[in-house]
Amino acid sequence: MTAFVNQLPIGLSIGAVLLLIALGLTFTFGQMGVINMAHGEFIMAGAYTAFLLGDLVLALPVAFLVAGVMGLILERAAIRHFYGRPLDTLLLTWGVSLVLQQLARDLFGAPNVQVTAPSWLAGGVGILPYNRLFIMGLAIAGVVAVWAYLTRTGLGRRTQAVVQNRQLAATSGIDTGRVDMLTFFIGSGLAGVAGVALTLIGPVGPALGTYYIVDAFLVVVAGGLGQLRGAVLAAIGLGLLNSYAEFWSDASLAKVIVFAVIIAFLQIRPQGMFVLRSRVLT
Amino acid sequence: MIKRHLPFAAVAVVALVAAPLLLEPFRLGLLAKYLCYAIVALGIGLAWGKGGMLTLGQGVFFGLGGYSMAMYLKLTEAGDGGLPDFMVWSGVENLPALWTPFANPVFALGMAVLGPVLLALVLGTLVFRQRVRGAYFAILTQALAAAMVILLVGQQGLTGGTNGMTNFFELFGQDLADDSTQRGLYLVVASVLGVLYLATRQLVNSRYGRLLVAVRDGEDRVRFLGYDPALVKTVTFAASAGMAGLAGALFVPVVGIISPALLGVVPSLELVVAVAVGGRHALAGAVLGAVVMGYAKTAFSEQFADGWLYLQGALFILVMTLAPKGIAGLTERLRRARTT
Amino acid sequence: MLSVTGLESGYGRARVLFGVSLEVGPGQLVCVMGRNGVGKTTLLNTVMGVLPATAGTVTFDGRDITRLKPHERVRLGMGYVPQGHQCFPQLSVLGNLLVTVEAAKQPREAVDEALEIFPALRPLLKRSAGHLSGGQQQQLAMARALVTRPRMLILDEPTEGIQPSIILEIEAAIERLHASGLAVLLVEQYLDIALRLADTFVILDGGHVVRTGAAEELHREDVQRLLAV
Amino acid sequence: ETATSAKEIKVGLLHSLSGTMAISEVTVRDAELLAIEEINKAGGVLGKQLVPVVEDGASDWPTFAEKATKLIRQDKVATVFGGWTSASRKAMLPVFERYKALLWYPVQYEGLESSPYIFYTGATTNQQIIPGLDYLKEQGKKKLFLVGSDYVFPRTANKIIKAYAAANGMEILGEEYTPLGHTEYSTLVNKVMGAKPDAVFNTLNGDSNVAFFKQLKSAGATAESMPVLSVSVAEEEVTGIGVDNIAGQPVAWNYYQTTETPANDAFVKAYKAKYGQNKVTSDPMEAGYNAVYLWAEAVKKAGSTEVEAVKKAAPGIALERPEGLVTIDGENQHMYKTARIGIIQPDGLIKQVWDSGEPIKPDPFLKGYPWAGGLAAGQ
Amino acid sequence: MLELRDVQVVFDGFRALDGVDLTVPDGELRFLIGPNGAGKTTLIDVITGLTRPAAGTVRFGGQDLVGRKEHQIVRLGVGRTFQTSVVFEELTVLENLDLAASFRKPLWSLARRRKGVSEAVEEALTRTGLEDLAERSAGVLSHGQRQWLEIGMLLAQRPRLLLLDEPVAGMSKDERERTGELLTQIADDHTVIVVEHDMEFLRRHASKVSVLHEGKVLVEGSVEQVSADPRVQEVYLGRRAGDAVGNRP
Ligand SMILES: Nc1ncnc2c1ncn2[C@@H]1O[C@H](COP(=O)(O)OP(=O)(O)OP(=O)(O)O)[C@@H](O)[C@H]1O
Ligand SMILES: Nc1ncnc2c1ncn2[C@@H]1O[C@H](COP(=O)(O)OP(=O)(O)OP(=O)(O)O)[C@@H](O)[C@H]1O
Ligand SMILES: NC(N)=O
Ligand SMILES: [Mg+2]
Ligand SMILES: [Mg+2]
Repeated sequence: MTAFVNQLPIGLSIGAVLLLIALGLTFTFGQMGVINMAHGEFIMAGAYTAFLLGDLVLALPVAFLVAGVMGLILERAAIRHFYGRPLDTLLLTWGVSLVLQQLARDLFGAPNVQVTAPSWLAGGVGILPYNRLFIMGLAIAGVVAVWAYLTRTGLGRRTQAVVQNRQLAATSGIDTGRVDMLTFFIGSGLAGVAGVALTLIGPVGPALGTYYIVDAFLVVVAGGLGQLRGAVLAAIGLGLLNSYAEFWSDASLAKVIVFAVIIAFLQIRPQGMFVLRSRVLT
Repeated sequence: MIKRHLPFAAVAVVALVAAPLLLEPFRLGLLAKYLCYAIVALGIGLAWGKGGMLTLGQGVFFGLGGYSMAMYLKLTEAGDGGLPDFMVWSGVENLPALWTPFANPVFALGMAVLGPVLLALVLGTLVFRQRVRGAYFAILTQALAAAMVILLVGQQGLTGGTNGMTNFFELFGQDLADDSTQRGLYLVVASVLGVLYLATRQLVNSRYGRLLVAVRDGEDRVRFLGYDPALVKTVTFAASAGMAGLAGALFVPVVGIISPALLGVVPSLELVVAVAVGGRHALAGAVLGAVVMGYAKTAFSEQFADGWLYLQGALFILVMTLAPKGIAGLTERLRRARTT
Repeated sequence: MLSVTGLESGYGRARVLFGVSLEVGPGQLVCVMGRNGVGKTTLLNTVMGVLPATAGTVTFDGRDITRLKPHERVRLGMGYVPQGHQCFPQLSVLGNLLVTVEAAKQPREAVDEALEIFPALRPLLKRSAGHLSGGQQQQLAMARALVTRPRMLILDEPTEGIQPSIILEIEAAIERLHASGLAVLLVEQYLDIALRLADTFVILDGGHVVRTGAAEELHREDVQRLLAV
Repeated sequence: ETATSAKEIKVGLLHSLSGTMAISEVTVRDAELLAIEEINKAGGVLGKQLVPVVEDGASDWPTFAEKATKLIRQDKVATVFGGWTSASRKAMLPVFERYKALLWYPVQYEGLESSPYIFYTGATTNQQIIPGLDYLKEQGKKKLFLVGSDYVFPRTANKIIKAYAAANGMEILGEEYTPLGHTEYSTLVNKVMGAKPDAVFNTLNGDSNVAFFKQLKSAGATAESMPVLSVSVAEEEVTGIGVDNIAGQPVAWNYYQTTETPANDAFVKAYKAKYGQNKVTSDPMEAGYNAVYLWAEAVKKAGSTEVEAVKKAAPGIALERPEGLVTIDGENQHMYKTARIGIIQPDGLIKQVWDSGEPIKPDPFLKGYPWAGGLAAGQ
Repeated sequence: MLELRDVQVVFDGFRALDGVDLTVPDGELRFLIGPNGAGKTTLIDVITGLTRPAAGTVRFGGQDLVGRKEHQIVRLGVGRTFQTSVVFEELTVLENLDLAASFRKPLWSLARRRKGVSEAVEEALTRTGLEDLAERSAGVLSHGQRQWLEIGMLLAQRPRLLLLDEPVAGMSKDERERTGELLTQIADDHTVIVVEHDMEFLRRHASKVSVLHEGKVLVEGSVEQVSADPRVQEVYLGRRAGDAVGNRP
C-alpha cells in the first residue's frame, strides 16, 4: 500500500523530468514551428558542461549559455533557411544530432562520465530524494520564466508574431532574424539546463540525448504543439500514467500503454490538450 | 512516350542484367538490401512527398512484413512439431497459436502485406479522421515505432526479443547460403521494385495523385470539393504500409535477420532521410535516395569505422541545405538550365 | 519622398515587374491602379523589401533602401498594409497593436491614436485577431500600420471586404492622414474612391507603367478604358 | 587475395563504436588492438604481422551480421574478434557457421550455446552467475529481487537464477526488466524497496546501470541495506556510475584490474601506457585481450591460420593470462576460468573478496547441476 | 429550398449568430449583406458544415444538414467559395477545376489518368475566362485570378446551391461586371447566395437582399427597400458619401 501511495510523488517527479526536457522543445516548436531533433544533444551538451565544471549550481547558467550558443549557431547556419518547412527541419536537425553525438564521443570518449552531485542534495523527504525535488523546482522555475517571457515581455510577443505570420511581422517592423536567433537561443538554453539536472539521475554519455528525445516529443504532442499549459499538464499526466502503469505492469509495457493512451487521447482532443484555433483555412 | 520511359528502361537493364554479372555476391547482397529499402522509400515518397504525411514509423510496417516472413522461414526449418531455436532457449514449450498459420507460405506472404495494410488502415482511420496531421502525425508514428520495438523486445518467447530472428537456412527449398539463391533473390527484389515503381508512378499521375497533392496542400479545402481527405490519406498511408511490408518480407531472406533494431525510430528516420536526400517530390528521387544513402552508410562505415557518423550526418546536412529538393531537384535544375 | 526607378522583380524565374518607375512626393497621395494580376501587389512588396528587386532602385528620403530589410524600412517611416487583411491570428487585437508599436519603437500613445481612427476595434481589443471577421481584420491591419507612426503609408486594397459605412470611414481616415502631411501610396480598385483621394495616378499593365499623371489630367473614361479587360 | 599473404595476416575486430553499446565495447576493441600490437612487436604469428581490420557494429545486431559477412567474404580475415551483447553474437552466429569462419567472443554470457565456429573467452554461467549466487547464499541472503535489461542474456540468466533459488531454498521476490537504454528507475526502485529483498541480482547492461544505481542511492539504499550483485558492471562502468553511488556493492567476474598476477601487472601497465594513465582495465577487456593471444597460440600450434586447423589445435591450449591460467576446453570451446567476487572500492577499483581457487571447467549447458535439468531442454 | 430556423452559434460565450431565420427558394439569387462581423461568413460556415450551430436547424432540399461532415454536404449539392481564396497552388488551373468536377466519381476510378477535359471543366474555363491560364500552376495567379478560379471550381462542381463569400472583393470594376453577369446566368438554374459589400454591384445584380446584423436577420427586401431602411443605413451603409466627406475636419 505504501508502495502504491509512493507512486504519486514518483509520478510527479517523472512528470517534472519530462517537463524539463520538453520545455525548450515546446518553446522552439511552439514559437518557431521548428521540430528540433538535436534538442537531445543540446541536453547532452548541458550535461557535459556540468561534468567539465564539476559544480552543479554554476553549471546551470553556463549550460544555458553553452547550449544556447550551440542553438544559435545551428539556427544561423542552417535552420533559418528552412522556416515554414517544419518537417524538413526535423530531418535536418536529426543529421545535426548524429554529428553532435559523434563529436561528443570523440571529445569525451564513448564511456559515460560521472558528475558528482553536491552533498546538500543527498538524502530526501519520504520517498522523494532531494535531487528529485531539485528537478521539480527547476521545472517550475523554467515554466514560470518561459510563461513570463512569452506573456509579459515585448520580446515574447514579437516571437509569437513572427511564428504566426513571418512576412507580416517583417513588414510590421519586427527584425525577424533577431527574434529567431533569440528564440532558438532560449529554447536550446533550456535544453542545456535540463541536461545539468539529468546528471543527477541518469548517465552522462554521448547517447544521453537519444534516451529522452522521444518522450519529450510525446509531451509536446499531447500538450498541443507549443502550448505551455498543455506541456505542463501533459508532462504531469504522462508522468503519473507512466508511474502507475509501470507499477502495475513493467517498464516495457508501461511505455506501450502510454503510447496507446496518447492515441486514445488524441481521439478526444485531436490537437492536443490545448489548441488555438484560427479561422484561416490551412 | 518512348522517351519518357527510356531512363527507366535503362536503369532496369543495368539493375537486372549488369549488376548480377558485375558485382561479387557480397556486394550484390548489399545492393539487394538497398533495393528493399528503396521499396519502402517508394512508399514514403508516395505518402510524404505526394501526400504530405511524414511517417516516421515506416519501420513498423517493414518489420511486420519481415517478421511474417521470418516466422514462415523459422517454421519450415523447425519442421512438423518442432520449435524455432529462440523459443527453445526462451523456455517456450508449445508453438504459440499465433504462429501456427505462418507455416503456410501463402498466409505468411499475405500477412506480410495485409498486416501492415490493416494496421495502417486502423491507425490512419483513427488519426486522420481526427485531423491529426503534420508534425503531430510525424511524432505519433515515431512513438509507434518506439512502442513497437519495446513490445517486440518484451515478448521474447513470441518474437525472439532484441535478438529478433536469424539463422535461416532455406527458402522454398533453396539454400539461402548459396550464391545463386542470393542472385535469384536479388532479381526478385529488383523486379518487385520496378513493378511497384511503375504502378506508383501511374497512380501519382492520375487524378488520384492530384487529389493527394491537393489534400497535402489544403486538406480543409478538399473537404469542400466533396472529398473525404481522411479516406484519401488513409488509403495512401495503407498503400505505403503495404509496400513497406512487402519490402520487409523480401529483406529477411536477403539479409538473413530481422530484429527490432531494424524497425525502430532510427532506421525509420534513416529511410525518410534517404527519401529527402533523393528528393521526395519525385518517386525516382525516393528510390535513388535509398540506394545512395544505403551505399553511403556502408562505404563510410567501412572506410571510417570510427567517425563515419560525421560523414553520414554531414552528407545529409549538406544535401538538405544546398539542395532542399534533393538529388532529383538538382537534376531537374540541370535539365531546366540546359533547355533555357 | 519615395522614388522608384526601373524596378524589376518577380517570383523565381517568372518576372512580373519590368522596369517600373514612380515618384511619391512628400505629402502626396499616389494611387496605383490596374487589372487583376498586373503586378500591383508585387510592386508594393518589392518597395517594402518583402520581395528582392532584381533590378532598379528604391529610395526613401533620398536614401537608397533597395537592399534594406523590411523592418528597417518600417523604422524609416514606411507603414505597410498588405493585401488580404492579414494579422497575427493568435495574438489579441491589442497584442497585434502592441507588438507592432514596440517593434517600431513608438510610444504606447500611438495605439490610442490608431484606435481613435478605428473605434470599431475598441470592443474587440481582447479578442483573438484570428477570430475576427474579414472586415474587422482589415481595420486592424490599418490600425497596425498607423501605430508605427509612419511618414508614408503603403496600402494594398484597404477597402476590400469592408462594409460601406466603414469604407467611408477608411476613406475619411486616409484623407485626414493625407491632409496631415502623410505621403500615401495606395492600391485601390474602387475608382470613385481613387478619384476622390489621389493626387497622382499610376496605371500598371503587364508589369509596365502604362500611364501616369496628376488626377486632374486623367479623365474618368480614360482610366476606365485603361482598366478594362 | 587471402588473409595470409606473404607478410601479413588480416584479423577482424567487430565491436560497437557507436550507439548505446559503444560505452562498453570501444575499450574491448582497444584491448584487442593492444594485444595485436604486442604480438606484432614480438615478431607476429608464423613470422607474419597481424593487420587489424576494424568495423563498427553500431549497437545494431543486423549490422553485426552484415559487417561479419564483409570481414569474412570481402576482407577474408583469418578470424574475427567481436561482439558484446548476446544479441550481437546470436546475429553473427549463422554468418560464421555459414561461411565456416571463426569468431572469438569476449564477454560473459548466458550459456546454453556452443557453436563450433565460436570461441567463448568470457565466462559462462557456471563461472560467474552461479558463483555469484553461491556467494549471496553464503552471506545469508535468502530473498532476491531480479533486475535486468530486456534481452536474452538477463532473461536466460534469471531463469537459471530462479532454478538455483528453487533448489537452494532461496526466494525470488520480484523479477523486472527494462528496455536497453532505459533511464527512469524511480518506479522500479520503489518496487524493489517495497519488496524488501535481502539482495538484488542485477543483470542490467549498458547505460541503464548508471541511472539505476544513481536513483537507488538517492532513494536511500546503501550497499549495507540493499546489496546489489552485478554481473555486467566492471571498472569501466563504475567510472560512469560514479563511485559514490556504487561503492561497497559486490560484483562477480573472472578478472579485476587489481587481480594479482604477473601477467596482469604487465597488462595494466601496457594498457595505461597506450591509452592513458587514468584508464582502467576490466574483465571483458581482458577477455578480448586474451582472445587474441589464445588464437595466436592456436595458429602457432596449427602452423596455419586455416580455420579447421586452428579449431583442431585449440583444445587444451593453456596460457598464463592476467586472470591466471586460462585453458581452452575441447568440448565446447569455452575457457576454464577462475570465478571471483569483488567489492567496489571508493577509489573505483574492485577488491576481490572471494575466488574459486582454481579455474572452473566451463559448463555452458549446466550439465553438472541437477537442478538445471529443464533449462537446456531441446539443446 | 434552403431553410434555416433559429440558428445560433456561440464562440467562447460570444454570440456570432443569434437566432437566424432564412428561407431561400430554389433558383433564387439572394444577396446577403451586413456589417463586418455580423455573422455572414459564420452563416455560410454553418450551412456548409464547417461550424456546428449550438441550436437551430438547417435544411436543404428536404435534408437536414446539421451534423453532417463537410464533404457529405458538398455531395448533397452545396458548394462554396471562401473569403480568402484557397486554391491548390501546385496544381494547374485545369487540374484544380478537374478535381472539383470529379468528386462524384468513386475513389478507385480516380486512379486512372485523366484523359481530355470534361464538359463541366470546359464550361468553367470559358465562363471564368481562364482558358489562357489553364496550364499554368495556380500558385502564380494573382489575387483576383484566384478569385476567378475559385468561382470556376465551384461551377465545375455543378452544385445545386452556391454560396459565394465576397466573390468580387479586390476585382476591378470591369471584372466585377463580368462576375455579376456570370452570377445572374448561374442563378437561372441554381440557388445562389452571395455575400457582398459592394453596393454598386448589388444595385446592378441583386433582386432580393437579406441584411444580417449582430447575428440576426435585420430586414429582407429589394435593394431599394433595404437601402432605404434607416436601420440599415445606420449600421451598414453609413450616411451619404457627400455627407461623410463634408464631415471631415
Ligand atoms: N507567389 C507567386 N509566385 C509566382 N507568381 C506570382 C506569385 N504571386 C503573383 N504572381 C504572379 O504575378 C502577377 C502579378 O501578381 P500581383 O499579385 O502583383 O497582382 P495584382 O496586380 O496585385 O493583382 P490583384 O489585383 O488581383 O491583387 C500575377 O499575374 C501572378 O501570376
Ligand atoms: N472561431 C471564432 N471564435 C470567436 N469568434 C468568432 C469566431 N468566428 C467568428 N467569430 C466572431 O463572430 C463574428 C461574426 O464573424 P463573421 O466572420 O461571420 O462576420 P462577417 O459577417 O462574415 O464579417 P465580414 O463582412 O467582415 O467578413 C465576428 O465578430 C467574429 O469576430
Ligand atoms: N552477454 C551479454 N552480457 O549480453
Ligand atoms: Mg494585389
Ligand atoms: Mg465574412
